[in-house]
Amino acid sequence: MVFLFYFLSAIMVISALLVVSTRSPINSVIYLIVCFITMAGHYILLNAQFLAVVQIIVYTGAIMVLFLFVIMLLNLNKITVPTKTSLTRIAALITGGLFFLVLIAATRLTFEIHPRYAFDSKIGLVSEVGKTLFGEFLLPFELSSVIFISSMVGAVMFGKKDK
Amino acid sequence: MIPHMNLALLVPALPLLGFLITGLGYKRFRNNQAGIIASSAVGLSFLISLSSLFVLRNSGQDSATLTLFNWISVGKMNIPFAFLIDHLSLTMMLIITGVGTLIHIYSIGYMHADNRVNSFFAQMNLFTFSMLLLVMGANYLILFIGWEGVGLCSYLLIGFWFENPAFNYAARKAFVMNRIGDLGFILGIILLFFTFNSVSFSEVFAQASSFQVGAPVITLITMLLLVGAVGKSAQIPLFTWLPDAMAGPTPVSALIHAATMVTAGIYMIARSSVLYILAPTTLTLITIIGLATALLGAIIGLKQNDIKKVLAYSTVSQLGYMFIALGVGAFSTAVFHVTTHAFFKALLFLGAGSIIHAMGGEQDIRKMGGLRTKMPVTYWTFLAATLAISGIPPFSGFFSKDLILSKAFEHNFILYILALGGALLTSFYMFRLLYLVFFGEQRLAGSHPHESPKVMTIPLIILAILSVFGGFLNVPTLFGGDSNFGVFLQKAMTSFSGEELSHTTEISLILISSLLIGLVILFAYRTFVTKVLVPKADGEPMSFFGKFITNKFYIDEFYATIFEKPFRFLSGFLYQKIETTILNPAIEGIGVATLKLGELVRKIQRGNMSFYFFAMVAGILLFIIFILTI
Amino acid sequence: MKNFSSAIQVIPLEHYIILCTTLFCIGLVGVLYRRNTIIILMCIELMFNSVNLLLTAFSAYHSDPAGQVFVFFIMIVAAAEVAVGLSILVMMKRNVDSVDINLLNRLKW
Amino acid sequence: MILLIILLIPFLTGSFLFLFRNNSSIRFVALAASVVNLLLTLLLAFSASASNFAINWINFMGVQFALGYDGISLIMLILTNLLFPFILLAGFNRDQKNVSQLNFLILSTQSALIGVFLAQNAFLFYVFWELALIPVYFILLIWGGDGRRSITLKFFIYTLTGSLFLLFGIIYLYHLTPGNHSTDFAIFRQLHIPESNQIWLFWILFIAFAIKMPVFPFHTWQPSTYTMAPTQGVMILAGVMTKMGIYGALRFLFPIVPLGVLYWQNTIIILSLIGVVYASTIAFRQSNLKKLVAYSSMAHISLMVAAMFVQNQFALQGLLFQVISHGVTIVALFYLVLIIKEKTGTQEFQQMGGLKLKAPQMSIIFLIVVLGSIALPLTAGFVGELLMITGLFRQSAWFAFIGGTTMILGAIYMLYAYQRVMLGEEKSTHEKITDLKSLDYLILVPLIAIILVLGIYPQPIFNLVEESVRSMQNLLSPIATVVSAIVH
Amino acid sequence: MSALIFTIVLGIILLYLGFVKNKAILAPVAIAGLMITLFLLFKDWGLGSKYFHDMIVFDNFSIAFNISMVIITILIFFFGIDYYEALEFHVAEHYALMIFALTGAFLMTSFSNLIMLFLGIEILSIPLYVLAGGKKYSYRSNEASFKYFMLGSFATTIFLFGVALVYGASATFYLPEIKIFISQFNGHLPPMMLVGLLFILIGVAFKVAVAPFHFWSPDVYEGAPTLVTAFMSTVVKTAGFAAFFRLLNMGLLPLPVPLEKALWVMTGLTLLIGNLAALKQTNFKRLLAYSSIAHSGFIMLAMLSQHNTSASVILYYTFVYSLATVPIFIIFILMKRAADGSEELSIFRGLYKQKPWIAVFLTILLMSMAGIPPTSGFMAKYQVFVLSISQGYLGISIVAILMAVIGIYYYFFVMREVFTEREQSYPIQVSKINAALIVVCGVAVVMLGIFVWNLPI
Repeated sequence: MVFLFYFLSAIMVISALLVVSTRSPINSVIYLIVCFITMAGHYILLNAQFLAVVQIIVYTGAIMVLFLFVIMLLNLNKITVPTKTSLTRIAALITGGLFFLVLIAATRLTFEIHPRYAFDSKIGLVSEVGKTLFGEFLLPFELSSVIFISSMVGAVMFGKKDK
Repeated sequence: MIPHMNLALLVPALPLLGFLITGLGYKRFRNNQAGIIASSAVGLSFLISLSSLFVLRNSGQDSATLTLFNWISVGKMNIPFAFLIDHLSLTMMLIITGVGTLIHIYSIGYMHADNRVNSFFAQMNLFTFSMLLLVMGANYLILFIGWEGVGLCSYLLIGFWFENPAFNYAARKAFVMNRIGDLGFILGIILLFFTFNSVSFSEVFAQASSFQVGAPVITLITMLLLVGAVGKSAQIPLFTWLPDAMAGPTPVSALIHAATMVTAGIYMIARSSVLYILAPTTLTLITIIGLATALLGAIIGLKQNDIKKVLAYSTVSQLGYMFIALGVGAFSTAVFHVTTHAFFKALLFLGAGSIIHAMGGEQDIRKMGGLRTKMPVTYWTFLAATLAISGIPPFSGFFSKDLILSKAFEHNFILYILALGGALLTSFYMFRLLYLVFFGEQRLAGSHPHESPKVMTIPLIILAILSVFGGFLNVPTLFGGDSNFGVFLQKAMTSFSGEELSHTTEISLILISSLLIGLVILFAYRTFVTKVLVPKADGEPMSFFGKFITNKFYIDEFYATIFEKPFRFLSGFLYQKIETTILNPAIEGIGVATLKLGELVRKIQRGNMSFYFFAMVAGILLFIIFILTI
Repeated sequence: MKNFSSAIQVIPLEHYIILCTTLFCIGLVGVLYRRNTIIILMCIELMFNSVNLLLTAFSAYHSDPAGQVFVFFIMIVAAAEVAVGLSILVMMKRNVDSVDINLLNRLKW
Repeated sequence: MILLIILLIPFLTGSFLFLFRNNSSIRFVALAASVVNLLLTLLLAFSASASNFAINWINFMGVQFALGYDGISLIMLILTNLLFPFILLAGFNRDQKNVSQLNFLILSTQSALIGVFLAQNAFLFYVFWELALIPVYFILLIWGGDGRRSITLKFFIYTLTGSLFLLFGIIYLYHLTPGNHSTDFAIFRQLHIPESNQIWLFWILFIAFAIKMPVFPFHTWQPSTYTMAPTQGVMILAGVMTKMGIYGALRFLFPIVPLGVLYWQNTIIILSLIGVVYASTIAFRQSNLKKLVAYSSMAHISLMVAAMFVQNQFALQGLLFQVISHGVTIVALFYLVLIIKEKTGTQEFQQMGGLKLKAPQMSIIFLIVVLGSIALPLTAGFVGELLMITGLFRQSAWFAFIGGTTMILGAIYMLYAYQRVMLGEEKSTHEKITDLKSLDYLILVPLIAIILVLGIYPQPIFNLVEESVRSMQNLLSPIATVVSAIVH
Repeated sequence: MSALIFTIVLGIILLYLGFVKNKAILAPVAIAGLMITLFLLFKDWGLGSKYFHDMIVFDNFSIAFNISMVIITILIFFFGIDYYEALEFHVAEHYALMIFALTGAFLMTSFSNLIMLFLGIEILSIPLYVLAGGKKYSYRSNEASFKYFMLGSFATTIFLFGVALVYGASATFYLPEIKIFISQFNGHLPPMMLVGLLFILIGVAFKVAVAPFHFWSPDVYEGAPTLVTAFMSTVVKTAGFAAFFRLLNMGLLPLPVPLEKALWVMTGLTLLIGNLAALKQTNFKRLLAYSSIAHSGFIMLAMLSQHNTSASVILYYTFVYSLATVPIFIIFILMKRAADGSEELSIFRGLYKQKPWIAVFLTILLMSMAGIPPTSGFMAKYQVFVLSISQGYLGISIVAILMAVIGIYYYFFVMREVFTEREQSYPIQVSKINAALIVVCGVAVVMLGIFVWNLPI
């Protein structure tokens, strides 16, 4: 299990790095899908089965496909977007690195997190999540429909060709 | 309260009324109407003054106070609008209204051709009113009102012919120099107030006795008051305005710049004699100032060629003598000289006016000459005045000036010598003037001088009589008199009662001075009548001293260099450098800098998304570091 | 299935935190590093995912299902955002024929 | 209640002006309102019974709508209501655009100014203080002369900066008040603020007043604004609004931060005296008549500020007297400047001269006003300046001396101005000049009469303010004890 | 709660009405619906009802803010009647999206759980991303929408990371529980918690355009359709500050010192940047954007000066600010229309001559924005200063005062243009309803200044 964790993590980080560094958007999408699939693996390792499934369905199945569609629809792969100057690139890397260091420092500084409840491996199961979702989190669940409706309206508004 | 004394209120009121009538209705008067109204107003004042004198005498009291209303009453400061009638003020009132009446009448003739004659008389009346306020005021502030009022009228009348910028400049100069003195005066009054909690003469003088001789505060007060007197009475260093003041019409010079206003300083010091007695230092200073002014005026007078300028410097010089008298503590003598001086100097000026009138406005004595036959009345009256000012016995000037000289002798021998020297110079330049104007040939071609009309000559004659006999008001004991005038004034002021000179000394002094003056007159006669020596024209080369004196010791230029130019420079500097270059831009600079900063801040918003991301991330990063390190 | 073990029992929590931070920072660098809008969008998705994983890890650690429900909502929102974002992108492509983020800089100062 | 009426009459009348179409009827109605107000004010001033007005306004902020007055307010009130009829008259028969708006704005200013002088709590004071500025801003912006756009904005920002500091000070004082906070002056006066706080609080409060008055380094807005402003605007500014600064300082500084006043007293006096000499000296240099008058106003105001800070009875009485005298004089002066400008078409000395030949009456009136301005005895200016210099003398003879130089310098520049405008040879441009018209007499003669009458018989004004000055001194008596504590 | 549900329904109704192809009925329906919402909100006043495991709490605070936002939205819709005449497509969508955004705003004022805050922000933002790009073929609108979206979602990730960290430390999303969790550290929070909270705060600060996270706002405000800009700078801002305040008040008070200091720095920066950048602005819309940033600074000042009246002051401030902003935007729209699309300040020149009444009301509104008495803008600023000075924040108050001066400068700069004459001023057309509303708003702005209220919320 430990090995699996590090293995997945390695793939994830490498593919994430590749997402950032590849020239072609198509390749980026592919790497991102790899990354998301490993993420699903992580969820399984954490016994969050519901999330693992949703991750596969929503992210790799829907979102990334959407990306692919758009790229192909707009023929984005052919468009060459000028890369940034090396100075900005270095600045970006340094900023990111600093950010990383600072965050790591902040999260590790002499503080021990105590688990809130006694360990229970079942919380990630569909039934548990479902209970929580339709109990405590019913209102947000209902309201998330508003998000969808507005994003739908938006997509239609933008996408529709007016006469 | 003295019965009928309220009548004295009419003395200032009548000229004020005259001023209002002539001033407000000036458009409606024709011909001489304004002049007649003005003259009669002043004339009536004179009569009332005279009657007041008798009222006061009959009442057996020394003084009377007439209170109109409370002028300023703030806290401890209580200043009534009140008049004080005593012998000193009565003397001055009589001089002012008496000489004033004559000059007003004279002006009717002198100014008849001027198209603003009405406003001229209005201003003359206003002046008379102010001057009366000055001498009648029962406290220093009322005095100050008059003091400033006469300054104003002097300003107006000097600049009467306002089309000429030089005249206006002279007027302004007179006013400003007076104001410099006035500042000292008002500060003196304020200090006086804080010292005595009052500014009215009676209370101040009553309390003054509690101070020791030479008390610093009294010295300071007297010094400050002296500054005012120096300005008003044209003493060194504030005398240069007086010669320039001759820009005004000649009657103005006679009334204001010879007979009355310039003597206000002497009046004020005489009035404050109680205080000055307590301040020997100040008295010494007054003596020195007076002597220096007397000599300086006389020396400059030697080389002047403008008839009015000669008289102006002579006035300066005579005022110096009055100061000497004050300085040696002979206050009544000073006032006596004021009186006689009023007679003969007014006469001289009016005579000069008559001459100028006759010469069609010409004032340069080098262009005159031989007027003796053409203008006999003028000549004789002028001669009388010249003799009076030179101190020839028994003319009025003799009595007053001789008294001053003897007091000076009492005081200090060197002072006497210098004063006598000044007197000699006086007679020299006065006779130089007389000879150049009336003797010899007529030097200005094409002019037809003629005697002035009666309205002008009659005042001349009256004044001549006064000049000749005025001295008998105060015949010293030496000549069997009883110094009436001095005794009369004693009631209003104190004096040093130094030991009397022995009669022999006095007689020898008189003899010496008379002899010397005679010699000087002779010398002048030889120079200007026998040799017919006319002063050189302006352009011709002169000896160094001659040039120095002709140019009045360059004092005007000196003042211009050390006061006027620096002030102009300072004004320009403050405006152009401080205000326009530093202060304004500094305040505006804050605004401009803010705008610049705004521009800079605006430029941060570059419209570039990558930059926005960077900025946000950098912001977050900095805030994390901030909260972790703090 | 009942007693399925969880990685959180053997892997220290710090490792998850480090992993997620790493991912988050990679996404962040990507946002700063690239000019291609679509890749930046992907990087933002990556950042969302790192947060998801972090939340799941914490949720498992605390044994509190709320965290995982939150992840679910994040996914919902991410999907909605992507829909809107991509349509904006399409519109942009239509208008300026490019997906370079720095090309859109007329609004400034 | 009468206070409320006095406060509202101008504003309400102003609002109704829009109903009229005819310019002359607009002006007449406006004038009538201000005259009525003047009469009511005089009634108030010479009636024995005091009048107050108070209703609750914003309770939770401790703000009452409270109007009241003491002698100091009364002087300011009289000045305001006295000057506004003349200011309105100055617009008669003149070619102006948007007459109803202009008169509305002028009347609104009057209301706001009255409000400032009657307000009994600091918040209300502040509101009116700012309100007074708004109409003036528009008067300057719409009816001003060259360069009005930038100058007006500069003026506005400058004065508002000061005002906002004042606001800061008011809020600071408000939060110091005990219990349910309040902004009443009466409660402010009872605060005992530690000296170290008073020292900085003094400046926070003072800057607004210093800018309004203006005191020496804060004056740079003034000359350009005065020069550019339309005559009615500049009359308001110089005649009344400068007095707002003085009034504010009297209301705020002395009763509330006496120790701060004590600490900075000499600094302010010296600054003001520098201002006196500085403005007088600069005035001499001006080539523009209006600017010269502007600087002269600054010189006089500076002397008033100096007198204010010596805080003795002479100075205070003199100051309050001078408030009226200066207001009347400066309004007359600016009106004359306007007429001269109308007649000659210029304000530059270079193009003027010899006006007396064509307009002797005007020259006489101008001269009288000039004399009032340079404090010739028997004009109102003299009485005020005498008392102020006396007050300064009590503090230090040198202060009195420097303050007194205004007598000399004033004479120099004012007579210079008089000479350049009226005297000298006639300029060829002055062909068709006529003398004053009857309207001009209607404005100038009463003003001159006030100058002269107050100069000859100033006592009524002193009686009016005596009590307030005394109570003011009572307020200052803590200072006196502190002073004596320091001395001994 | 009923109001919330009703609004969502209203949005959907409006969407369906889009099929009717009759634009004229949209605005009346929307306005009527919002009136009902208003009524429903008033009904809940004082009940303090909590719903769904305390996910949202409709206390007086949230109801007050909701009412204020609904009123402003109604105003905007009133102006929209005229505005959308010109627009041909998607009018129904515009109305619906605004209503949905309003729903999000309701959530932001009433959340008590971080997930509701998150959802609220998103429900508010996503319609706005769309609305900002409402003019589909306009380059500028496109750019605005794009920038808003990119930066917005980036900020969301930051916010979420913060939520994750806070959750990791405290194992809860409930604000009261977080508060309890924080209180056990006695002010010495663990760094992870601190950073997490900071990230959350930054996420909210982004929404209300607090510097240095304000970069999106000038660009978006300028590019977005003007009515949307009006909506964003009023309703959205109000919602953002309500959320911000609620976050602090329910979860974080007393604020940990480092966070407090960080927020003070942000406040100072906001005041400085907002005002300074507006100083030399020549584009009016952009000027309003910067001024809105500046106002954020003042509201932050009130928020950080914790006092029991802070909420009321923020409500008052945001309300009167919105009340002045909306009509200004409308006048601007009218001017812009008359000036053929120019947005420069100089289009206002000559307005006084052209339409004096509009000019007068514009002046009143601008004065309110600048904070000149007796307008309500002054009262708002006054109350803010009262708060900050009473709480002893003297230094920053001085900075704020100086910045207020700068604010006065640029507002009066505009006013100066209005009163400057021009040869040919633009022929501005004002419909009756617009004129009436401008007058109403102008009068209200003054009246609210005279009758100041203080709600116990």
